Amino acid sequence: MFDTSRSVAFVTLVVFAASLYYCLIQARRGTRFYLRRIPGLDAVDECVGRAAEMGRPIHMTPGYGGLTGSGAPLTIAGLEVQSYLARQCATYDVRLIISVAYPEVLPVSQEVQRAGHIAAGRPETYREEDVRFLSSSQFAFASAIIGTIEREKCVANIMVGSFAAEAIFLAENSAQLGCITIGGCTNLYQLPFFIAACDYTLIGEEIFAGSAHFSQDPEKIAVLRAQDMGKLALLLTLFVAVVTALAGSQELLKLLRQ
Amino acid sequence: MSADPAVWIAAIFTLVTFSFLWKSNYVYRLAEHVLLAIATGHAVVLGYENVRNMGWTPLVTKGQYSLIIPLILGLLLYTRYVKSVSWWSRIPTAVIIGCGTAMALRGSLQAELLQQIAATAFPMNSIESWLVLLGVAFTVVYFIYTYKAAGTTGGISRIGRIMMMIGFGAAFGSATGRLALVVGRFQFLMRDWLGIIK
Amino acid sequence: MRSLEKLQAIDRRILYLLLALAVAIPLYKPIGLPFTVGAEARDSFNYVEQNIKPGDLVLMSFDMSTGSLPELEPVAIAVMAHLAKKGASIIGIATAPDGPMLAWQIWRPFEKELPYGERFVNLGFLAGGESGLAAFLENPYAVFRQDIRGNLAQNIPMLKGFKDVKDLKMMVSINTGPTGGCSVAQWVRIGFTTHKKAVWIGLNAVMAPGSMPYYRSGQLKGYVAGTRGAGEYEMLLKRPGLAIAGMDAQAMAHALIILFIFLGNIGMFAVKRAKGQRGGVKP
Amino acid sequence: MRRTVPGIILFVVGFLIVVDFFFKIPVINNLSRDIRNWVTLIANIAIGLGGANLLMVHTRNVQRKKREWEHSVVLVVLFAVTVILGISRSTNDRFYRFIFDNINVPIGSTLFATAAFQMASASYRTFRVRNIESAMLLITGVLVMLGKVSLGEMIASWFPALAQWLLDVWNTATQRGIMMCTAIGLVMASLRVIVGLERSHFGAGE
Repeated sequence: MFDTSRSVAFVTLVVFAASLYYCLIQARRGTRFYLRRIPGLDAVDECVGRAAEMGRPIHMTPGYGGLTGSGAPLTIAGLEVQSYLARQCATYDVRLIISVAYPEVLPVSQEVQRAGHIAAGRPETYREEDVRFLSSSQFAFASAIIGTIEREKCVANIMVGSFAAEAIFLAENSAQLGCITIGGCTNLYQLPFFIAACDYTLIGEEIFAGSAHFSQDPEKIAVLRAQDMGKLALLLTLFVAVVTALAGSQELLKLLRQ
Repeated sequence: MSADPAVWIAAIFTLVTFSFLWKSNYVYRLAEHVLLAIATGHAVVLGYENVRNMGWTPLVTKGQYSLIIPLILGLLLYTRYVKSVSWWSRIPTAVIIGCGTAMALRGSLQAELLQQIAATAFPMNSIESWLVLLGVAFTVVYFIYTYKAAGTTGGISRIGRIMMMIGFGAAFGSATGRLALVVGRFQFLMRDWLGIIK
Repeated sequence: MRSLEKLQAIDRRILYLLLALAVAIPLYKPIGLPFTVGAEARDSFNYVEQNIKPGDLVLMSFDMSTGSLPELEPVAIAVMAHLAKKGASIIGIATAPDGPMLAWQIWRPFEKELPYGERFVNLGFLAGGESGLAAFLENPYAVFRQDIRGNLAQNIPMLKGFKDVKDLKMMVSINTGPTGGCSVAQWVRIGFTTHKKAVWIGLNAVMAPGSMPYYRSGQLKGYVAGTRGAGEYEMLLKRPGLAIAGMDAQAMAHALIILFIFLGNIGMFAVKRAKGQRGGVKP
Repeated sequence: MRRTVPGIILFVVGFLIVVDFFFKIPVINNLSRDIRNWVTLIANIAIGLGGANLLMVHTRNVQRKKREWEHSVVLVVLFAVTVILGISRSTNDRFYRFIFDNINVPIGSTLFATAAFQMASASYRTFRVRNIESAMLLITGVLVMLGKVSLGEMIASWFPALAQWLLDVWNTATQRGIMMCTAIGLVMASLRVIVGLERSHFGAGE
C-alpha cells in the first residue's frame, strides 16, 4: 500500500510538517521569532509612498503563471503581496492596477483586491476593471503590461510570481518608463535578468516571505522559522552525506536518490 | 523582394514591432492590441475545444458521467457575477488551489531537494565538486531569515550573496544567446522579404 | 574629462542602432569566424548517426512557443534533416498550443524528403501536460483518433507500425521550457525513467545551464542548445543553414555589448573622479 | 461558512492528492487522477471569465472615449473574429492559420527579439563596478559571453573552457542552493495553504 520508493520523501514531509507544528505551538505560547528585513519587500512601501505623493497608479502582476499546476504556490506568493499592496493602496488612495495571465487567477485576484479595500475601510473605491486578465500568450501578456504602464503612467511595477522569458522585457521596459521596479521569482533562468534590470529583487525563496514580512504576525513568522529549520536539516544531511560517502558508504546516497 | 502578400504583412508587423525600440508610437500600440486580441481569441478557441473534447463529448457519447462534476464546478466560477451566491465561486477556486499546491508539494521534494543533496555530496573527487559543495552551503545560509546573522554567520551569508552573483553573472552571460532571436528576425526581413541574402 | 563622463549615459537608442548593424552586416557579408564543435552537439549527432536506421519511428514533439521560434527553428530543422537523411519517419505532436502550427512551418522545407503521411505526420496538440503525454505513449489512438488534417489514424500509412511507445526508436522534444508544455524534466521522467527510451532535446540557450545535469547524468541522449548548438550540428551534418549564418552576427553583437559595458564603467569612474576633484564626497 | 466550506474543500483535495503520491490505494489514486483532469477542465472553462474581462475593460475604454480608444475597437473586433472563426470552423482553417502565421507569429517573435536588445541596454545600464557583488556579476557575465561566441576562441583557445567552468561550477552551485531553498519554501507554502493558515486568496471573510 505504501509506495516504498517514496519513503524518504514521505519522511521528509513528515519532518517538515512536524517542525511547522512545533514552531506554531511555540508562537502561540508567546515565543517571538526574529525576522530579518528583506529589502525587496520593504521597497513595496516606498512604492506606495511615491505613488501617493505623485498621485499616480501602481502596477502589479502575480506573474505569468496559473493556479492549476505545480507553480500554484508562486502565484499565491504574488497574490499575498497583492493582498498587502491592495490594502496600503486603498488606505492612501492610490490606484492599483493588476494584470493576470491565466483566467483562473482572475477571480482570485479580484477577491484579494476587494478584500484589501474592505480591510482599509473603503469598499466603495474598489474598481473591478482595475484587475485585468490580459493573455496567457507570453508576449501578448508582456507587451500589454508595458502598454498599461505607459498609458496609465504608473510609478512602480511590482512583479512577484513565476516568470519566464518575458522577465527582461518587463523589467527593462518599465525601468525605461521611469518605474521603480521590484521583481521576484524562483525561475533560475530569469533571476539573472531581474537582478540586472530591477531596482529590487526577491531571490527564489524570498518571495514566500511576503505574508509574514508584511503582517509581522507571529504565527506567519513561525512558518518561516520552520522553513529555516528545514534549511538547517538540509545542511546537516548534506554534511552527513559527504562524510558517509567519503567513508565509502553509499547507503544514504541511495536513499536520497530514490 | 518577395511578391507574396503574406510575407509583406508579416514584414510590416515585424518592422512596426521593432519601431517600439526607438519610441513607443501609435502604430506599435495598435499592433500591441492586435496581438492581444488574436492571442486571447486563440486561447478562448482552444479553451472551447478542450472543454468540448475533454468534457462535453466524453460525457454525452461515452457516458463518462463523472465529468458533470468539473463542468458544474466550472460554471460555479461564474456565480461571482450574482451577488447573493457570489461566494460559491470560491468552491472551484478551492479545488484548483488545493490541487495546484498539492502538486507543488509532491513535485519538489524528490527532484529538487533530496536528489540534489545526493548530487552535491557525491562524488567528491575534484576541486570543482568541493567548490560546488561550498557554494551550495553558503547560498543556503544566505536564505536563513529567523536566526540573527552575527559574526561568522553574517560573513558566510555575505559570501553566499557574492557567490550567487558569480552564478548569476555566468547565467546572464550564457543567456545572451538570445541574441539569436534578433538574428532570426533579421534573417526573415533580409532573406524572405527583401531577398538580399541567401 | 567631461566627454568621458558622458559615456555613463549613452542614449540606449545608439546602442540599439549599433546592435542592429552588428547583426545585419555580418548576415549580409559573412565574416566566417571559426568555431569549434562542443561535446554536447557531437554526442547528440553521434547518437542519431549510429542508432537510427531506415524505417525507424521517431516521435518529435514541438513543445515550443511562437516567440522562441527564431532560436529553436535552426535546431528543429537540423535534427529533422538528420533524421530524414537516416531514413527515419517522424510522428509530430506538440504539448504546447502553438506547436502544431509551428510544426508545419518547420516541416515545409522537407515536403519532398518526408512526404506527408508516409514519413511525416502532424497529430496536433496534446492537452494535459505530463499526464497527457503519459496517456498518449501508452495508448496513442485513445488520444488522437485522427491527425490535425482530419485523416483517420488507421488510414495513415506510416502509423501502421505504431501501436504504442514500444515501437518508437527515440523521442525528440524541441523545448521552450516549462511554459511551453512538457518541460525537459518531465520528458526525462516519462521518456527515459518510465519507458527507457532515448530522449533527445533541443532547447533555448537560456535554459541550457539548468538542464545540463540531465545530460551529464546520461538521462539525455541529445542536448543541443540554442543557435550555437544548432550551428555546431549543422557543421557535423555538413549542411550549413540558419544557425551558421547567424553565428558571426552573434559574435559581433556580443563584442558590442561588452564594449558598451566597458564604456559605461569608464564613464562611471570619470564621474567619481570628477566629483572627488570638485570637492565632493569620495565614494 | 463563506470561507470555511471552501477551506475544507481545499484541504480535502490537497490531502487526497498528497496521499495519492505516497500510497497505492486504488480508490484514492483514481480519484486523484480524476481531480487533476477536472482541474484542467475547470481552468479551461475559466477562460470565459478572462475573455469577458478583456471585453469589459476595452468596451469601457470606448464608452469613456479614453485616449486612443480606437485601438480598443480594433481589439474587440479582432477578438470576435478570431473566436467566431476558430469555433465555427477550426484552428486548422486556412484563414485562421493565415492570421496566426502572418500576424501573431511575427509580432510575438519580434517582441521576443526586442527582449534581446533590452538585455543589452540592461547590461550597459547596470553592469558597473560599484561593489564586490556587482563586480562579480559583471566579470563573470563578460567572461561567459566571450566564451560562448567564436570571438572568445579567437582571443584565446581556453576561453570556451573557462566559460564552461564558470557555468559548471558556480552556476551549478548557486542554482542548486537556490533550488533546494525554493523547494523547502514551496513545500512549506503549500502546507500552510492546504491546512488553512493562509487564506488571503479567498478574499474578504464576510
